[in-house]
Amino acid sequence: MPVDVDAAVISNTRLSDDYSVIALAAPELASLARPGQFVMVKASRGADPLLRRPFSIFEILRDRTGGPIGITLLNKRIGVGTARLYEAESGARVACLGPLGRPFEPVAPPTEAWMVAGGVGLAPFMTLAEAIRAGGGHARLFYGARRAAELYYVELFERMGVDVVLTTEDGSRGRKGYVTDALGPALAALSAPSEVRLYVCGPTPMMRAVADLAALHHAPCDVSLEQVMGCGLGGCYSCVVLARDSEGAPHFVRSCIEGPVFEASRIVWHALAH
Amino acid sequence: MPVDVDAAVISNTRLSDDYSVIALAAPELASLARPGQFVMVKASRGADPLLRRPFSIFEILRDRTGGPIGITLLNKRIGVGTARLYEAESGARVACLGPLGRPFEPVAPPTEAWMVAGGVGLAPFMTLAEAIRAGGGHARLFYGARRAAELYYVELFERMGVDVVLTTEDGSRGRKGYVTDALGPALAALSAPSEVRLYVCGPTPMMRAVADLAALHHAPCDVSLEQVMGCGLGGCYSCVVLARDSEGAPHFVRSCIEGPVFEASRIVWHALAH
Amino acid sequence: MDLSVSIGTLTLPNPLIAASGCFGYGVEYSDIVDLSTLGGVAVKGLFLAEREGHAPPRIVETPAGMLNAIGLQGIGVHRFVREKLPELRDRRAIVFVNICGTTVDEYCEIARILSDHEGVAAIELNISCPNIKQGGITFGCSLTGTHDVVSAVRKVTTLPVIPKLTPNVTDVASFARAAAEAGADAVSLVNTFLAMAIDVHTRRPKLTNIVGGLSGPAIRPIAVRMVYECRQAVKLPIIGMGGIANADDVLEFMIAGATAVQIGTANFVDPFLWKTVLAGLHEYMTRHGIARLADLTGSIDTTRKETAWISS
Amino acid sequence: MDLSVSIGTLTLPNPLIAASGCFGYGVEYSDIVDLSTLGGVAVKGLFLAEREGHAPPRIVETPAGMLNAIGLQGIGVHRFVREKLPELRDRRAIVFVNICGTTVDEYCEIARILSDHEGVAAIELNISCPNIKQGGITFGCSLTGTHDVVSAVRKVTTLPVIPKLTPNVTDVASFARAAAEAGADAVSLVNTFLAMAIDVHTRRPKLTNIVGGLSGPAIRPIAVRMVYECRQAVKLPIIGMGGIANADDVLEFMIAGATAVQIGTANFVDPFLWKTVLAGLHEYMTRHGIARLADLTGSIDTTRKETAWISS
Ligand SMILES: Cc1cc2nc3c(=O)[nH]c(=O)nc-3n(C[C@H](O)[C@H](O)[C@H](O)COP(=O)(O)OP(=O)(O)OC[C@H]3O[C@@H](n4cnc5c(N)ncnc54)[C@H](O)[C@@H]3O)c2cc1C
Ligand SMILES: Cc1cc2nc3c(=O)[nH]c(=O)nc-3n(C[C@H](O)[C@H](O)[C@H](O)COP(=O)(O)OP(=O)(O)OC[C@H]3O[C@@H](n4cnc5c(N)ncnc54)[C@H](O)[C@@H]3O)c2cc1C
Ligand SMILES: Cc1cc2nc3c(=O)[nH]c(=O)nc-3n(C[C@H](O)[C@H](O)[C@H](O)COP(=O)(O)O)c2cc1C
Ligand SMILES: Cc1cc2nc3c(=O)[nH]c(=O)nc-3n(C[C@H](O)[C@H](O)[C@H](O)COP(=O)(O)O)c2cc1C
Ligand code: FES
Ligand code: FES
Repeated sequence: MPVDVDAAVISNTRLSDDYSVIALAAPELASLARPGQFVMVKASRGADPLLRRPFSIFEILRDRTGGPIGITLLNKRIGVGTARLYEAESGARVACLGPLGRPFEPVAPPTEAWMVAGGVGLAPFMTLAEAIRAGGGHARLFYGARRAAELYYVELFERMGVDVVLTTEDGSRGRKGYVTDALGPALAALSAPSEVRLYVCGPTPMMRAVADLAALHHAPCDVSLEQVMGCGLGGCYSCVVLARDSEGAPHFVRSCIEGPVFEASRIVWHALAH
Repeated sequence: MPVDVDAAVISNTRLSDDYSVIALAAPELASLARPGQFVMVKASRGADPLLRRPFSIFEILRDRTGGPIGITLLNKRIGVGTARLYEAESGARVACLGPLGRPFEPVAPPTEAWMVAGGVGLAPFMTLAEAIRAGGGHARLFYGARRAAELYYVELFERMGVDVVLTTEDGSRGRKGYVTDALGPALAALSAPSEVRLYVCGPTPMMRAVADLAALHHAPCDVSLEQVMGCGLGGCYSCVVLARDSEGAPHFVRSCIEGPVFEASRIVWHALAH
Repeated sequence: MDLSVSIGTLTLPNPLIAASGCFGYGVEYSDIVDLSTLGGVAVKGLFLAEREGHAPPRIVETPAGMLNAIGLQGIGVHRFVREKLPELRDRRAIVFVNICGTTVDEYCEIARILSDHEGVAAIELNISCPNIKQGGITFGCSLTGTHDVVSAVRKVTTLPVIPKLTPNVTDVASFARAAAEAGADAVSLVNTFLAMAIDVHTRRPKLTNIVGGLSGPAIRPIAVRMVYECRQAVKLPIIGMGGIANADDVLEFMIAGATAVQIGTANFVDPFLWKTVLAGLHEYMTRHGIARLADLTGSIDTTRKETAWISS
Repeated sequence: MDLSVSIGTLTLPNPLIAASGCFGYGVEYSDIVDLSTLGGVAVKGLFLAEREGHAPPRIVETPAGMLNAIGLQGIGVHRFVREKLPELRDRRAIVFVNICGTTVDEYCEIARILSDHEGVAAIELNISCPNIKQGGITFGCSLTGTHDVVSAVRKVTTLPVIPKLTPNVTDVASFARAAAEAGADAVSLVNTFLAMAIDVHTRRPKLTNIVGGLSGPAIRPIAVRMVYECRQAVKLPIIGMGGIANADDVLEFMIAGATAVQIGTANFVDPFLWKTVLAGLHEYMTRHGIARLADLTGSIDTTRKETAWISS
């Protein structure tokens, strides 16, 4: 059952003109959170903006004894709600409802977890990587961005023992091209696709491309979709994606409660709003 | 001609749970301001709350050389707009349009300026007192509140050489009763009413009572009215008060441009919204 | 303190009903709010058959409001009574079933089926959904259409029948009258305002359906006015809604003439608001020494103050 | 870049017109904005005679909007042409005179007087003010009433005649059609939405007039939809308004079908917005390589995207 906390902003670190990492004091939320879950956030008072916005739980903050004390959000400013969050100063209050949504299921060794992130799609993978590493599993992160300056937290993932593969569209860091250009060959090099499970989050076209690669190589693949969400609780039916049921028939399903994590093969990609 | 400045909050000193004094960096505004003028303020982004709120210019802030650098507002929290202003932290931005409205005309010596303030009605008198004292005139402040704790800045007025007469409804400071209980006898003690001019700001019933006293004693009297204002510039006709014209015929006049300062005798008091 | 209100034969513990389409089928919220503590739960609009609804994007935020064009995605009445109603019954929710049809017969058929099942408290006739091509609002925008649907459904069920009125009309009171004459037990209003938003860079509508329904605080002043007008036109209990987000908003609707209220969009912003709103109502009743909340209904005081003497 | 737009014979330097009742008589703003740089100035609604209007409180704020019940306080057409028009002329303002009457004859009489004076660019017929007892909206809510006023005024003046439509109707497009048939040169919409707000502690309406008109960002999505509907119904130029506060809002109305726009409530919040909005329009035209802003009018693209295939 989700909680709603009026969380105090511990810090809000601007990584760039549009990216920031905001730390929120929310022990209960932090202790409930599972990999890849999200929270519904409102950083402003009054009715304009009105609705909360969904954000992946990026990091779990812990005290010296390892007790959960809060969470961070990796925020990319694209409109009014994300702008309010970007501007939030420490001390300010942010309404935070969660944890919500179907989490990632971390694979168990010897299966490897291959995380594929595009841009702000990195957000759900910190918690997943932690879980995988805690279980002694091997984790790889394929992480793509436009240019080097937009690659964040690489060292942190590496320190966790995650093997990170970087790509940038301008070649300013890692391999030049899209993240799929690095993933494809890696998948092809596998002796058996069952050795890995893919976890994907990023722009819709990128997720679709990765899903196609996964299908091609018969690799199991989970995607974390980012639909516009009005409530996050299954109340409004705004967040639907067209997904196949067990008989393969497509239906609109609520990505806030059946997702945001879906088996890639269920998704009718051409019907996704982009 | 008024200016619109996106003024930085220098400080916001909470005097109580509902009163605060907010200092704004606004040199141009400060240099243009005349006694008793007001500004239209918006302390929040977005469309809720939507409109600006009118506030008297309380103090003119000056640098060592006496150059105007900003203004302060004496804010009493009564609703959403004043709450946002009460909460504003230093560094925040406050949209500030002004100076606006018909100012007080400071009397010249030997005529004495008797200022009559009720509660937050103290706000327009700091600038007036300064002008009077600068002109070498004698100024008295009759200042009433519910209890001692709600009397602010008394010492500051005294240091300016203003002779302050205090009243509280519970008698916890100064004379027990309403400000009119102190003003009445003082007016009666005058040898000639022309020796003084009254300037009044406070709750409508209080202003009305003072206006009646002034009429009784034939003392000239200006009141600063506080109507709900939509624009502050004469555009919306929301702020009207019923005032008599030169022939004594009552008409609705815009208090933002013909006022907020009116000759008390012009006002049809029973028609004032309270 | 007595917060209960009556809609015809129905007595609700308090006036707070979850608005249709804003609370799923109720079960989605059962671990956030104890459904039995609500005045009622209006479930998502149901057709006879299942519906997929419109393609996303289905909502877009606007100043102090939101547009929606869900297109009444739903599981249909048969699956509803099978899959959702039992749990709602177990949780002792007072269930208002919001029904929608493309023909009068469909409304009647759904009403018949619901009447055969335990746990349905009332039927809310959605004749005002702006988001579907036939049915819904085409009845709600015509006086005869409204009368026909209501009287037809009236004949096939003994459950309270509550037509939900659209605000997209010149004279909402006349529709309340038509509903009363057709035998409605109450009316609920308002449904959403037909509206649209355009992405100026793509020059495309922000909603796939082009138009959608505006809800949220933005519409509250219009909705309050409409409740006030209906109150003067009919004796029927009125269920008021439109932008309610706190106790003061609830009180405003009741004072204007509402017997009960529904809360929709605000539940998205704060699904825990039900407790706070109830607390706010208690506080108001204490402060003003009101023993029965129901006494507030229609208690607006419109006698002019002296200040008004010159008005034209 | 060409920002000019044409309303019949009238050419405006840009589409930004100050909305009636939100800009005084224009002269109040002459030291804040160079009136000649505006697409036009719609002055406060005028009757033949002076009017005191309603007793205060006349406005109250609501979520992302405000209610007003000014009651058309005004100096009357005679004093207007004597006291205000000369200065407006000197400042080279393009003056839209918003006129109001309790009878068709009053509308015609005012129109005649205005036609005899230099400096009036167009007549906006306020048949949609929700705040007065007779006249105004009583014409605007009836198709024949609308037709009668427009055709009568049409006969007495050669000035462009622009009826201003009320949104408080079921089918605003039919009123645009009636206006077109009656010989209007353009239509402007929307006027305010009839609404109310109640002080729950006193249980009194917050406005002395009980009801008032809702304006501001809150209504924008409804107004855009209405402009879009009118655009499909008539060939007349449409002057769109309702909650416009920035360049994107202006563009949204134009793409929906407006030739020009009016800005009212937002001018209260930021009387200096005219410059910023114009700058925003320039920026948009540069970014999208648009040479003539007028080309945007009605350019909405409603072709469905692939994603929409399953919609019902
Ligand atoms: C489960 C989930 C997890 C998410 N996690 C994160 C995260 O960790 N960090 C982060 O920065 N963002 C995340 N997002 C996306 C984030 O919710 C949106 O960016 C945010 O809601 C935009 O709000 P806004 O008010 O800034 O933009 P708005 O002003 O509402 O919209 C601005 C523009 O962006 C478009 N837009 C709005 N929402 C989305 C969306 N969800 N996808 C694509 N386009 C959109 C609008 O159509 C509009 O054109 C997540 C979304 C979901 C559903
Ligand atoms: C020329 C002028 C100068 C002013 N100077 C000051 C000042 O220096 N310091 C200060 O604290 N206030 C001052 N005020 C009053 C101040 O503008 C209001 O308190 C403020 O607008 C209330 O806004 P709000 O959003 O907090 O209240 P709202 O949420 O808008 O309203 C809360 C309640 O207060 C009532 N209300 C709103 N405005 C007024 C008003 N003007 N008079 C009486 N009741 C009202 C409303 O009807 C409502 O019941 C001044 C007003 C004017 C016209
Ligand atoms: C996402 C959404 C879905 C809705 N679905 C329905 C529905 O199925 N049936 C119905 O009668 N009303 C529906 N409505 C209208 C609401 O029940 C309510 O009448 C309207 O939203 C105004 O109330 P509010 O401002 O509190 O949301 C829906 C509203 C929203 C926002
Ligand atoms: C205070 C006020 C006064 C108004 N007076 C008039 C008027 O005299 N005549 C008229 O046609 N419209 C009048 N209107 C309506 C506006 O011209 C405009 O149609 C409406 O406010 C919607 O635009 P907005 O949201 O930009 O304000 C008035 C609006 C306001 C807020
Ligand atoms: S966001 Fe409301 S149902 Fe998914
Ligand atoms: S506040 Fe708008 S006219 Fe005075």
